[in-house]
Amino acid sequence: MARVLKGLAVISICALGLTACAKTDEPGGAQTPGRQTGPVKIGISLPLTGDFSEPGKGIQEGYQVWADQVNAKGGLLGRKVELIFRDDASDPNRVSSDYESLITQDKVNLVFGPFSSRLVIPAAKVAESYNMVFVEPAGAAKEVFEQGFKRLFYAAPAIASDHYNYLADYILKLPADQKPKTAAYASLDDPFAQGTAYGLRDKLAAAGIKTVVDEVYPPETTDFAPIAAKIAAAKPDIVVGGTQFEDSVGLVRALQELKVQPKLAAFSTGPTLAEFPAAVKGAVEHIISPVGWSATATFTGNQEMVKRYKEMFGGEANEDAANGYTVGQIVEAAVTAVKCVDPTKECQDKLADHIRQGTFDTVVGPLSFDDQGRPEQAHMIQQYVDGKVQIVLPESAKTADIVYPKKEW
Amino acid sequence: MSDTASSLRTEGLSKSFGGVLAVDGATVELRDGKINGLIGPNGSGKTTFFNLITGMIKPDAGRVLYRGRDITRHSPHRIAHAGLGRTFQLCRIFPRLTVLENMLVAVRRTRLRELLAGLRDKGEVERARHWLRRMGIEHLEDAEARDLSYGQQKLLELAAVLMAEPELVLLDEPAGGVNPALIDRIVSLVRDLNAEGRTFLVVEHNMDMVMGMCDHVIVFDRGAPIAEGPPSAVREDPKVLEAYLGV
Amino acid sequence: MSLLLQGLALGVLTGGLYALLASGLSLYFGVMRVVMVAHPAFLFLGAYLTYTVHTVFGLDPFLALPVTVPLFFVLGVAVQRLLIARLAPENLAMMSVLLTFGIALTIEGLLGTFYTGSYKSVSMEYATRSLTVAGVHLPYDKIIAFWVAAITLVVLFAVLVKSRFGQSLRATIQHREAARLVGIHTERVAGYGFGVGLATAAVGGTVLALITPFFPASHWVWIGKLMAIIVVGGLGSVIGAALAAVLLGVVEGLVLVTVDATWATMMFYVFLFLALLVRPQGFFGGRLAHRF
Amino acid sequence: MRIASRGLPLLVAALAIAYPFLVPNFYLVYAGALTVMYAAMATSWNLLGGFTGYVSLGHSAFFGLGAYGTGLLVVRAGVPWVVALLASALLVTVFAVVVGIAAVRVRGASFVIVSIALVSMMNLVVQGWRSLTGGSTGLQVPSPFPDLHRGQTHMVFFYLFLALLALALASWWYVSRSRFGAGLRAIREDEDKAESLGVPTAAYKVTAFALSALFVALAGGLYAVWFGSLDPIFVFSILIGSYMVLMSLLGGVRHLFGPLLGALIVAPAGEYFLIALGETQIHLTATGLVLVLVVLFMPDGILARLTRRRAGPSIPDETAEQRLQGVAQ
Repeated sequence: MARVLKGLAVISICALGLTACAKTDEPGGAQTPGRQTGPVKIGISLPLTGDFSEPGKGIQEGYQVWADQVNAKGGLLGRKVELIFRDDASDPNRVSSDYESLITQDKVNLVFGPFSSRLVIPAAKVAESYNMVFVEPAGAAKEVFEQGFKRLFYAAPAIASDHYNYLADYILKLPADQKPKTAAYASLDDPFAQGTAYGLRDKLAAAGIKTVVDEVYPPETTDFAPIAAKIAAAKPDIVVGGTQFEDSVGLVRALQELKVQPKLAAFSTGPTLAEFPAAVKGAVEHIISPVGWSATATFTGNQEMVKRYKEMFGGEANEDAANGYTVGQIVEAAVTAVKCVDPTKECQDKLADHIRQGTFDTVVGPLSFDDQGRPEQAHMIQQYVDGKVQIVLPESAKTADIVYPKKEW
Repeated sequence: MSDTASSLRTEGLSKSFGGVLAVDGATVELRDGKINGLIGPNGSGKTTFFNLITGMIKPDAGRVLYRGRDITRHSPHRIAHAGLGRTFQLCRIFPRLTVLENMLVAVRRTRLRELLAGLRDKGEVERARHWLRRMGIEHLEDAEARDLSYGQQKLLELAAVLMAEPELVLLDEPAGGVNPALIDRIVSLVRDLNAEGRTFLVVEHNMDMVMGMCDHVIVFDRGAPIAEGPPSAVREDPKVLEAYLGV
Repeated sequence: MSLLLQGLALGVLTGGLYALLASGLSLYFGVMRVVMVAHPAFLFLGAYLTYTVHTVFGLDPFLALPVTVPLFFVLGVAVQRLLIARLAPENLAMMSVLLTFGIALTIEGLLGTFYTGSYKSVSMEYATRSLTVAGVHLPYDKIIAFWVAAITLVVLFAVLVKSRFGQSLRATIQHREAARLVGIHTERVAGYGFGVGLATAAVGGTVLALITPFFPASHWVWIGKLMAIIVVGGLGSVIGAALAAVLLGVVEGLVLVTVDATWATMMFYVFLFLALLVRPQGFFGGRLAHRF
Repeated sequence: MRIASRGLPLLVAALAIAYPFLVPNFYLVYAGALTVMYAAMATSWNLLGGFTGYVSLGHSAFFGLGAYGTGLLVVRAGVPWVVALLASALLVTVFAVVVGIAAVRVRGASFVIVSIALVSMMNLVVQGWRSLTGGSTGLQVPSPFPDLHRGQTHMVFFYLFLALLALALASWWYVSRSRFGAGLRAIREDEDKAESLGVPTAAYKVTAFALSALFVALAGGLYAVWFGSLDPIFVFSILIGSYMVLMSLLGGVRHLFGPLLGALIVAPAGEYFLIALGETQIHLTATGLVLVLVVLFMPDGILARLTRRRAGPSIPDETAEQRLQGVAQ
């Protein structure tokens, strides 16, 4: 017995001595300069399964289109780009371990962000503590930017609560006889979805438009008729949904069934997805939605992206894909400017500094960031006009005139 | 309180299942220090009566008194602690515990110190072995109970009940499904245990066994006692004949 | 007031659907004392198959039923005979939960692989209109769901009460040993019972596909709700489950229009705990839940 | 043989202690800490599941409550994290006693349903009580060791979880040798019979339930300060609960080291499935199939397989009867 113990002690002490120094504090520290010729590895964790798998897929495709185009042009600083995807199953535990392993085990050169405000914070914590720049396509809730992250940037025009800004301006400028007096809000209990609806609510309420229904429903809600019944009873002039896909469809259907006929109906996220018109059929007409990206816009690289997306995946690109693509564009520009892609603190610092100070031409327009990584631009407003998605606000970008009041559904 | 000769008394005990009266106002008194027999046709409510006494089922009406204390709605383990032990109709032991563990499950009273004490507390193990020896199955103490034969399991069940040192032991069909040699063995055991001062209540179909072993017999029909007395008297009772033969 | 009436009306219609969705669970429990966690996963398997029939062949969603109902029946028999029946009887209740949990994961993974994680929906013209009676709007899709559920349940009851198979099934539910003694092949009956239960999932899946968009992980939401229904109804009692479903549907509807969605969902669990504390045998008869 | 059977756990313990220094990168320390956390939770789960046979799919309710309790005490009340951890674990235990009194009234399948309902309820409460918990936005808990590098934090928590695992194992071992443990096992075998032998089954079950909840809550509390981000739908996840069950079952619920062994297999295997098959959802199917196979073919777990006695020699009736005859004469 004693012999066994002694042996074990000896073995473990030897093991400790041998390996204690093998681990390095800095992810890139073990990397030798000679490796500069290998591919640029980019680590990404995405919710390919579980609750957020739908948008996760879109972002993955956006990343892939970007990588494809960069490689066609000869890569980043002359090195091929290799994307390493991990599925986080919409679970923050997994998101953390994914980035942890991508950074310390796969020793990736860069990381790109995951999807959903719920997963961005845990992911950004990991990236931040390994000094990695973290440009992300989907963490738009205001809380994301209140964590003191120094290397996080949101690659879209505006954070959640600012998504409806153009619409708010438009509504408030309407002549008094047309201006809505009452508004109903229904929102998914999710920081992003709620953020969009509440951003608009706060602005309209401040201007005297009465909030008659303010409903929050948990993610597992499947039956929207009772919520619609509440809205129907309040007879609001406008209806605003802080939604993702499933619930936006459910709400539209339920509102139709309960014969709610508002002058304006706005829903976040859902209507920007290609499946939406098929799911709600004719009711799609004149539905309004904030959108950070438009397939018809002529911003840098947009048309090439739309075309390449169709070649690679067969369908139409959507906003999620565009957001993923935007992340690539920003990081690409920064890497090209500072001429390094190492996971070392020095290089990542340089990248972060560059991104914070610069303005970047992307498929969603020129982007710049404040100190917390918030984008400083605004979302456009889209509307289905004659069954087609049109940009109706702001004036400068519009492809059609906004229709208000909307036709009955 | 009635005379001291009776430790267990029931008063107007009733229980119905979905409109069927299983036990119907049964008032019964056991003879202390004797082997009491409980017989009756199938479905006369004997087992339900057993379950009511031991608290496995709560009665709709009536009382159970043990040593003058009302134990009617006490939980079964409290009734066990009060000194009532029972076996089950189809022998019930803990199949995946060893024979010795089966014995050590029985708890006389719940003291924290005792609960946290090691399972193999010397005194308890000695007591367990003593009972296993009396049953003649001490050589099996490390076997899993499910590996025992049915007869051995019956003996184990009885031994485990005796571990709790009950003053009143209720046996539900002790002779059911065992061979004649073992029946004799059980009868002699019960007699010995009775001689040491334990009162018994035995539900049994085997008439020979009941008549041969019991001092006092209670006859149940339709959920209530219809006759009682020494075996010889009960045997002659016309009401009993009627109940059994359905005349 | 009209809001309450509206909530009540919607609650009744939804409750009817819940009754259909929970009936299968009650059957499994009745014949095998098994809590089938995978039932909602099968519902969505049914929904996806309906989606395929509708989009690929352009047929009415209900035309999927002639394919899915027999298919699910066979699947149900297979699940019972090949998987559940192999479990050791002494801890069947616990093991079956884990087994069916594994089946649910398997189905979800397969659905995700074949159909991707995207939302799918089957939308018909009638799905967005409603019938207005005395100021109360009754959505057509919910009315259709309610009637499909009602007809299915009536057929199910008729089968249970009238047919020879139904009698054997009920006998098996009530007393397995006794049923075996009178010559009923209880194993086979249990298999068919599972088949019938899963067949209701095929119908339920088609109805679900009509009224809500779905994705592979949708089934999790339903597990808790349907479990609550069958406990409140009395485990193993198909009629009890149907009544409990309508009750909980109405409660949910009323709470939704008066309080909010969180409390409405909470009601299912409140009733579940109430049922267990006050009447473990369920509010509508059935067997002693706490024994199983 | 003796040295081997004694030495093996010691060897494993030594390896576990040396583990953070043996692996080449911090990810593996992180994954190791997560595995040890699961092992500790599975072992705690087994305090209830293994002894009494009551399968709770809802132990993540205690995990989540422990995590949120600790997080809220740290964030909202400014309590030092160690105090918060202990206080919240204690509160959860009290809560578990109350819930246990209701929950253990029902057996078998009903208990499983109740346990599922418990997680869903807690999720609704924490998600709905926005003003206290932050709702769906989640709760951000500051790191208790702000000066440590991330990798070092992982190492600290690796050892904290290891200590918790040791505590849970010691408790299981202690209970298994006590009369309390014998009573619990008797409940698993035949609850009514145990009751009739004088075992206060309800009190025993509630005690086991609460004890089990206590350790799971401690794991949750440690998780909260380690991980730093809490989100109701993830900590109150039925999947976390089912992992505890799967691990215990795979390793063997009747054995002290069963859940630990299960965790050592399931956690890395889950990781492997995700990395190898991560591009599609087929890894869920893989997990599901493993669960089905374990339940069908190895319900007693790996350890039972390894340590099984030679096919239990059923004691022949005749000889026993003859012995009896001998005794009777």
